[in-house]
Amino acid sequence: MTYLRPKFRHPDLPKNNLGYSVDYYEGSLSTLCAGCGHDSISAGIIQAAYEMDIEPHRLAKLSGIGCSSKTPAYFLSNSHGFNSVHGRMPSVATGANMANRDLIYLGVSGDGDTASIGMGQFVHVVRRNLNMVYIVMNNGCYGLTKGQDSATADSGSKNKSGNVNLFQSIDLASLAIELGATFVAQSFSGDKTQLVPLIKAAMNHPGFAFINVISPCVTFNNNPGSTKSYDFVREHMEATSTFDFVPEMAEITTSYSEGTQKSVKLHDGTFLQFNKLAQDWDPEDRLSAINAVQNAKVKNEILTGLLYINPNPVDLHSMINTSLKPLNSLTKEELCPGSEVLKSINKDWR
Amino acid sequence: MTYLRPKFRHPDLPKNNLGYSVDYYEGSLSTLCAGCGHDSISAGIIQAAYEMDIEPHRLAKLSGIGCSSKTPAYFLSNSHGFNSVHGRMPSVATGANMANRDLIYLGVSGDGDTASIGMGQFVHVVRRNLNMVYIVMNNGCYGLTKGQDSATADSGSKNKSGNVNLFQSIDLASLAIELGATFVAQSFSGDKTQLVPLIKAAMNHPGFAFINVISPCVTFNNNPGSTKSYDFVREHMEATSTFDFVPEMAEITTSYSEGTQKSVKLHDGTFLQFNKLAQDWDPEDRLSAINAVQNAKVKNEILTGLLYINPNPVDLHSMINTSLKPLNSLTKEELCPGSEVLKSINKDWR
Amino acid sequence: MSVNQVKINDFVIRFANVNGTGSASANYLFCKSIFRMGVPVTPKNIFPSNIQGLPTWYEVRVSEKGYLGRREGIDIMVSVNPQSMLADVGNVRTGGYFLYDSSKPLHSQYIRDDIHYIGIPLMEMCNDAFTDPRQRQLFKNIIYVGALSALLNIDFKVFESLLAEQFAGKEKLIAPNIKSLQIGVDYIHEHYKDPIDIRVESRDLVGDSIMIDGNTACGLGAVYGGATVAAWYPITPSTSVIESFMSFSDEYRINPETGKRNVAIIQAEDELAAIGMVIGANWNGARSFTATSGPGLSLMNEFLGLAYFAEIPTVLIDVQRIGPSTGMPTRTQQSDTLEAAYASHGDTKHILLFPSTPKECFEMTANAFDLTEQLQTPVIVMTDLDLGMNDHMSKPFQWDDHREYKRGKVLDADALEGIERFGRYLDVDGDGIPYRTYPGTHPTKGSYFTRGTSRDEYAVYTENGDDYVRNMDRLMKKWNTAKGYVPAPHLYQEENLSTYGVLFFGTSEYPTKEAIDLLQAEGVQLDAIRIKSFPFNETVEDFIHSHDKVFVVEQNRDAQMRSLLMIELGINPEKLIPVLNYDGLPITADQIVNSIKSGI
Amino acid sequence: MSVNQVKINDFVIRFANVNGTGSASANYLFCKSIFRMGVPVTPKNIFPSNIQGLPTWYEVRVSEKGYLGRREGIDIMVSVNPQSMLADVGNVRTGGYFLYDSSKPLHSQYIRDDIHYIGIPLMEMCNDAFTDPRQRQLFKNIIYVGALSALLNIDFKVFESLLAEQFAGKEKLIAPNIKSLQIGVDYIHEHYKDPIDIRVESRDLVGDSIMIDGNTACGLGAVYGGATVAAWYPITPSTSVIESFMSFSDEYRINPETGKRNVAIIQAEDELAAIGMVIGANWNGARSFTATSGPGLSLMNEFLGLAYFAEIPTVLIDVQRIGPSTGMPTRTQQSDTLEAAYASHGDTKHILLFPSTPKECFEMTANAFDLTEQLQTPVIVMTDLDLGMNDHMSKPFQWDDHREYKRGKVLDADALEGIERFGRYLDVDGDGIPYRTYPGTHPTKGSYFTRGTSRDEYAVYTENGDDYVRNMDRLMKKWNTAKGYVPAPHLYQEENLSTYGVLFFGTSEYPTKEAIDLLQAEGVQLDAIRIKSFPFNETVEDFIHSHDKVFVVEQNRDAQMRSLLMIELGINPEKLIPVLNYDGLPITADQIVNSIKSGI
Ligand SMILES: Cc1ncc(C[n+]2csc(CCOP(=O)(O)OP(=O)(O)O)c2C)c(N)n1
Ligand SMILES: Cc1ncc(C[n+]2csc(CCOP(=O)(O)OP(=O)(O)O)c2C)c(N)n1
Ligand code: SF4
Ligand code: SF4
Ligand SMILES: [Mg+2]
Ligand SMILES: [Mg+2]
Repeated sequence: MTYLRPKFRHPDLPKNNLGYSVDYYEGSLSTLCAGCGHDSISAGIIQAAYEMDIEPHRLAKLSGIGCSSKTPAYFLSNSHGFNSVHGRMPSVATGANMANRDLIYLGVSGDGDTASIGMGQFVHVVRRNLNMVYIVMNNGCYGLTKGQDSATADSGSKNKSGNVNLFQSIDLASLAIELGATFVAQSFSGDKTQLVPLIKAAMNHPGFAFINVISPCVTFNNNPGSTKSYDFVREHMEATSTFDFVPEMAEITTSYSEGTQKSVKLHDGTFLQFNKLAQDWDPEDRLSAINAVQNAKVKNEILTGLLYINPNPVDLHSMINTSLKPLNSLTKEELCPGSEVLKSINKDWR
Repeated sequence: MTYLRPKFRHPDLPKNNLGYSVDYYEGSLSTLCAGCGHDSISAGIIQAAYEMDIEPHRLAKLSGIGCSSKTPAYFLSNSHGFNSVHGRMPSVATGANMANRDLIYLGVSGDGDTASIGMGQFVHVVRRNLNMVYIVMNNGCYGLTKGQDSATADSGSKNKSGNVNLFQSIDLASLAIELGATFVAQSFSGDKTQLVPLIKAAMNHPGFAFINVISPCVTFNNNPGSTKSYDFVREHMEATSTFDFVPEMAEITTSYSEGTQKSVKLHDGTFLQFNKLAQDWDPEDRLSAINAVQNAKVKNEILTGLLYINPNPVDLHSMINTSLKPLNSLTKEELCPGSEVLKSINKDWR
Repeated sequence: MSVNQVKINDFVIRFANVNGTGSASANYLFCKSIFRMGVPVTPKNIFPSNIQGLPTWYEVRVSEKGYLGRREGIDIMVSVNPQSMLADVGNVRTGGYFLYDSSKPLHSQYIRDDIHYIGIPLMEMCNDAFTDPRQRQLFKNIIYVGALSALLNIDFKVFESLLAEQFAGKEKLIAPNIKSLQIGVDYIHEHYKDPIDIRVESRDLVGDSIMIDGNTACGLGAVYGGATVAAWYPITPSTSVIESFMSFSDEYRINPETGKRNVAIIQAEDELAAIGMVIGANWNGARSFTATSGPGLSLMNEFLGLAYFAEIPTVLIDVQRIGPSTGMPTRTQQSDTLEAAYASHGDTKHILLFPSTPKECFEMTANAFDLTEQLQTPVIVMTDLDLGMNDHMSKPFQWDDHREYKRGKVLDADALEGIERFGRYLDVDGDGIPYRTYPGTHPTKGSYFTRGTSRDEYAVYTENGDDYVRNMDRLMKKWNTAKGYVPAPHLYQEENLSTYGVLFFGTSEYPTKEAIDLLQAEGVQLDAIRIKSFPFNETVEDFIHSHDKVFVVEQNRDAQMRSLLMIELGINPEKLIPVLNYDGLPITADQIVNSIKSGI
Repeated sequence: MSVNQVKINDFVIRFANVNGTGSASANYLFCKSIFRMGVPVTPKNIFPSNIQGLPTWYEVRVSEKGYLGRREGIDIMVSVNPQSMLADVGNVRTGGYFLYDSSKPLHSQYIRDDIHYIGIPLMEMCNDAFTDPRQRQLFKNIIYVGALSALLNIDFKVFESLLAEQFAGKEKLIAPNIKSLQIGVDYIHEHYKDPIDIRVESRDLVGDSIMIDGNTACGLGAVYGGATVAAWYPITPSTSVIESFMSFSDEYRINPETGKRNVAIIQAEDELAAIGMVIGANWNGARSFTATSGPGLSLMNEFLGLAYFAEIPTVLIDVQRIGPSTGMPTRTQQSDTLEAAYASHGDTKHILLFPSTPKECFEMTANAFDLTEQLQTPVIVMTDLDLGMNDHMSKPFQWDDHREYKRGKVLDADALEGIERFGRYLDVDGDGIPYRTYPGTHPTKGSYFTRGTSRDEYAVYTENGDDYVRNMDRLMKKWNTAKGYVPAPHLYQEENLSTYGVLFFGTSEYPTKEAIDLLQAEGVQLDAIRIKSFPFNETVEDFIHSHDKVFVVEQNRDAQMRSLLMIELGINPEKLIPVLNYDGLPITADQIVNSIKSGI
């Protein structure tokens, strides 16, 4: 029930170079759970677009299916949006980009949407180095279908129903580097100070820019260890064997500076180890980036920030040498060989 | 038109411990092009099964669609085979394995079947560490559909129609390691001395064992640079713009010993650099294996042999703790709770 | 108000809540209490496709006559959601009741002069009674249940026993619930002296019936049917089928000695993988199934064609939701009928089963494994969100312990010994059903190569047109054989009483039966038949041929079942009058009555 | 043999080769030479699903009367494939000719006493003439073409001009071809004095006709239709549609100044991605299409449902092959009809076009882009392997330079300025077709959120049943509007001449027209109609209603077009008599005649 928020403009809000205040970049009211990490990321996108003086209508937002994939409705309401089918956003974005190379393409997906059903398309959009920003709102579970493990769930972690996940967890950032992505970053939904600049950098990158954002699902990551009263409620739900109570949570935020480490406490009392160490690797050197990521993995840390970048990527349009004039703007005169040519073609087939 | 080869047994052929001679492990007559690398790999599989004293009926062979995926018809005719649909062999193999953990599962696929349409299923069968051997007959193209580039085609290489491939090439072995495969090897179709032991090792591995075998497509890798007379034929075909002439080629074989390097000449006059250097990395250490592979990639070499192994993998059955008795052999008594239990269940729902 | 106007055990109550606020369990408590008083009830959960904060409704029909379908007209609205309050007020029938939280005064826009208002300071009382914010939200719901029990005369003891059962082992949870109920009761007794004209009275009308949802029943049916491999990908409204199979497996599929599991349940990466795993497992001799909904069914098309052509058993449970595309994931429809019947390219036909009750969900799921192995072709159980996710009153489930699993034509090692050359696709018995072997059966006999490409009787690849045609014709023969295997339709009369007939299936049964009574009351006699399976057998054919007009009730736009009847039975379309509803809510008796009347 | 028995320009010749041996180009040379002599010909390539070494056949029908369909009975068999020789000998009609390589003596098992044998030492002569083993294999084929030309009296000059054209710029290749032809000619003149009773004579019966395959025509049609984005995944028999689009784009879509391409052709990772890209590109205002065959169509089901429901233009060319599943990838069929018409779960209907000739492949592909943008729904061009991969005689293609692309209802910035609130799904014109906007059009107006979930007229998400129903009913209205847009059927008579009608489509046209003549000769008069599109318009309805019996000719097992006629037009099945062939070879006039006779 995404209804438009009354567009009341605060006259005194600061304006960007286009004369727009930040609320101009907002979308309709979110229908996600209170405190959902995804909403924080939407706010980051709004902030980045505002700071970058982006004309919203020159940006197209695309997504698959999931709570995360709903978010494009909650930012940039002056942009065209496409909430496609589950796991297939990359192909839709590829077609859209081919049709008009002049727009900015922002794809939003979830870990289920990307790492499970969408894995094939994800791998190949990376491979084609499509000029787009691809953000995964990664919560390690299927939020919209009520909390099953996704392929990025940490091995050994417990899900809502108390089952322990035994499978290898897919590290999307590391995978993207392996596949030759030209921009790979990682961050945390609650860390705006880091996230906003990364989104801006990604939008500036003239190739495939991937950001894996850890974004806690406040509703389906409630494992034992949380507050007494909350336990009470969970017991109540277990007993009634209905999952019908979703407490309102506050969004988890954090902020810590370059060169430090931080462990963030989640609603369920568990901790996430983030590492923003002063980069001891060369993000322009693929091998060194791979090593950094692999080493962090061994130490059970999540490396955040810009992991790898190829500053001069060759995007899909350049590879296939398409006209600089957007294909969707070409006229009959430019496209149709006409009747004379057809006559000669007919002749060849006599 | 896979017709059964007359099963004439040479009485004087040596027998294995089961009393079978090697031809007992053969299949029906191949319908692949003369000289196709895939046939060499089939021969390697036959040899390995023979040397390992495998009861053919205790092995199930599965594949997708493609020239490569046809090969299961050409070996082990006493094994059940399943030529499924394009790119979906991993899921069929997973179901089959769940049904009966006592058989050996040998999956055969192509680079198109695995790296394009099958990428999603490949990633996830690796993740689940299904106990199977997964061989990719990798020729960098779609043979059966007449030579289009596949996702493993080297960036910069020319295909049949003379187009240069511009996309990032997917390195399946390196990808498998990234995804946590527990056995990853690489070899060349013509190098039986290396291939057969690798297949045997893979069959012994109690988890997911992946072998990426470079297997030249002798028909669709005919780029300029080949013999004069052959050029003549190609020109002829170009002129008639029908691709209807497939010269009979001899299989490309090579053999070189541990600790050496070898460049193999293909039918089109181009060379492949194989590297069988005395291992300067620890195949039981994931990081060191990743580095070895990445370094080789930079040097444009193809590292062959056993790249990585986890000697004690936990396979899917162990993860989900299924009974040691194959599920397909359980009886009604073991499966059906019966009417008394049902009565009490009904009571709970009153 | 005079007593003779009092409606006893015959009303519709709707709860308007915000999802994620714990209302479902409270509303269920209300519904179950009436059921326990021996009065037939049908709850419908009308919920949004999100997790928290959107409007959600719970509608309970109470029917002395035992009508379990929906009907129009809401007698009591329990409104605790400001978002939807305006619409909710509007939906109360004239003379009905509007129960609301009077902690804050009711805004004038919600005032109608033709309905009764019952204000209860839920929040206020709850905040006084509890300190923890979460409990404050949670027990607000229990308080209005208490209030309703006082208004409607629900026996308080029933609550006590229900709570006692529910919280067995967690007794400390009982007290606050009782306390909350009591708060509601007391408030009504204090402030609403004279009773309202709707009341619940104890009866003995439910017998040994149970209350359960269809998905739980399907999951249990799979356990009893001997399924050992389940592969799935989460999708509303089918997810709980597998969740049910999981939890029953946790109880009944763990070997007490070894502690190991007699089942493998794999969460696949998508629906293509899920059905692929099911086909692989069945090919290898295990009973295997998956459950999905529309979008998943679409993705399974290619694999369903393989299973049809290579003749591999496959059980698929399609819990239908509103299409096309993502549609409305939390609303019901019967609109996958055509897609399921002819799924995949080329000439294909698939066996469909149409359960109407949780009991049939249980039985048809269990039977699906026999059918698919006997016929060596996919069997799709066509249920829907209404049947699958709502609780329904149902006869208790039964199981005959003497029943053996029918594994179909499978050759074991001994049988193979006796055979010269095994032909996987030979029509040995003339019924179109060939014999199969499991991998690993015999060292030298019975191995064959399964493929989606054309092959001869011996599973040898062929591009010969005659071989192909022979095989396709055998598949048609098998299709006709299937008519003798699938469940026959249910006829509601010994012999015809009318020249008009009504045909229906699945969740249209209850409202249609009620519609038949209503029409009869108006002097319109209808013969009735309920289809339980596709392909149709002669009974269906005869029924249609023996009536001038047959009304076909279904819950989709394009009258898809009507299309199947025309295609498969060659029925003249003029005879088949569509009766349709496709707004996402279960079809009502009133809708059926109206369109049948206009169709006569 | 006496001259009056001589058959002139009326015979069927079949070449039995091994694939990968260079026979196709030689056989084509033979076929084209007859075409150049002004005599109607139809070649059919019957090839295996592998690359090298399996049997492949090339059948050419020569017909003075201009019948372009297949007919039974092979007059001349050119047998150069030992693998299939036994069957090939058997397939020659009594009195026919068997031409073989006599380099080795013919084994007795190949000897029939009711046919003529013509032995030519192909290998021997070729080895004498050439040294390079590859040329030896290649030119063997050219030699038998030379021999045939002598036997049948084909004008040698025709070869010379054909080769001159073919090898323009590669003149050095001409000599060896001429030399090989001459070897064949000389051998016949030397060893076969008296002519055979089959002969080719120059005529003027082909006019300005061209010889081309349907897939090439589709590719060219996409270029003329203004397609700029093509996404595809290789699959036989559709691959050459894209290959054709590629090569024409190389010629006509490169900007001479910049050298940049006015087209983007993406080889996708699979069919799901291909159709996804097409939908994304069309959504963004480019004309985009893909081509596939059965298995790909099955995989595209989910996305087709999205395009139908979200109303996004989509062009799909389905080159049908034998199903189900992988079936026979190199054989033809019309068995995707039902799957394509109702692809995807939920209530969906898709526009289908049925070309019968390469000219229609060209036109219908070009028109498909207008239709899909005007109607904002997928348009599927239903061709098949026979039409797509075989050469056909066809009228030359035409293009009206004044023709403008019909882009449908798209609002530009100015138009948006004039609008208060843009409603993406508002039925402004009452035809069910809403207005759309391209991304990037206007800073503050016209943006909307495209989704597969239910939404109201303003593209705002809704779970309201009435909103959903309104939208679905509008889609039905649009469907009816479409009947006025899609190409009307072709009627073969001014007014009815018979109470019997025959209805057909696609590649059944030629054999059916021949069948009509044959039946007329036997005194059976038939009226004829050819369907060009789905949905059907009244003309189709009227034709059926105005006949007692209508024979429906189609190339599948389940009479799928007949099903569509029943479902969409409510036709009484008894009226529609199926005439079916599904063995993978194009249906023949004889088959049609026989089943119509038995149906009367
Ligand atoms: C084809 C298909 N299968 C399944 C679903 C059901 N479904 C909706 S969202 C979702 C998973 C979403 O997980 P994720 O992408 O991680 O998003 P999140 O809700 O966690 O943000 C699934 C399985 C669907 N919509 N379509
Ligand atoms: C769904 C589907 N799409 C496309 C095809 C056509 N097809 C058959 S094989 C093949 C590619 C095979 O390539 P690869 O796996 O590398 O095998 P190879 O022939 O090279 O050994 C394709 C695209 C198909 N059979 N099914
Ligand atoms: S369920 Fe989880 S992911 Fe979905 S909206 Fe709620 S918190 Fe966010
Ligand atoms: S086409 Fe290539 S891959 Fe296929 S059989 Fe021939 S050589 Fe092998
Ligand atoms: Mg998620
Ligand atoms: Mg390949």
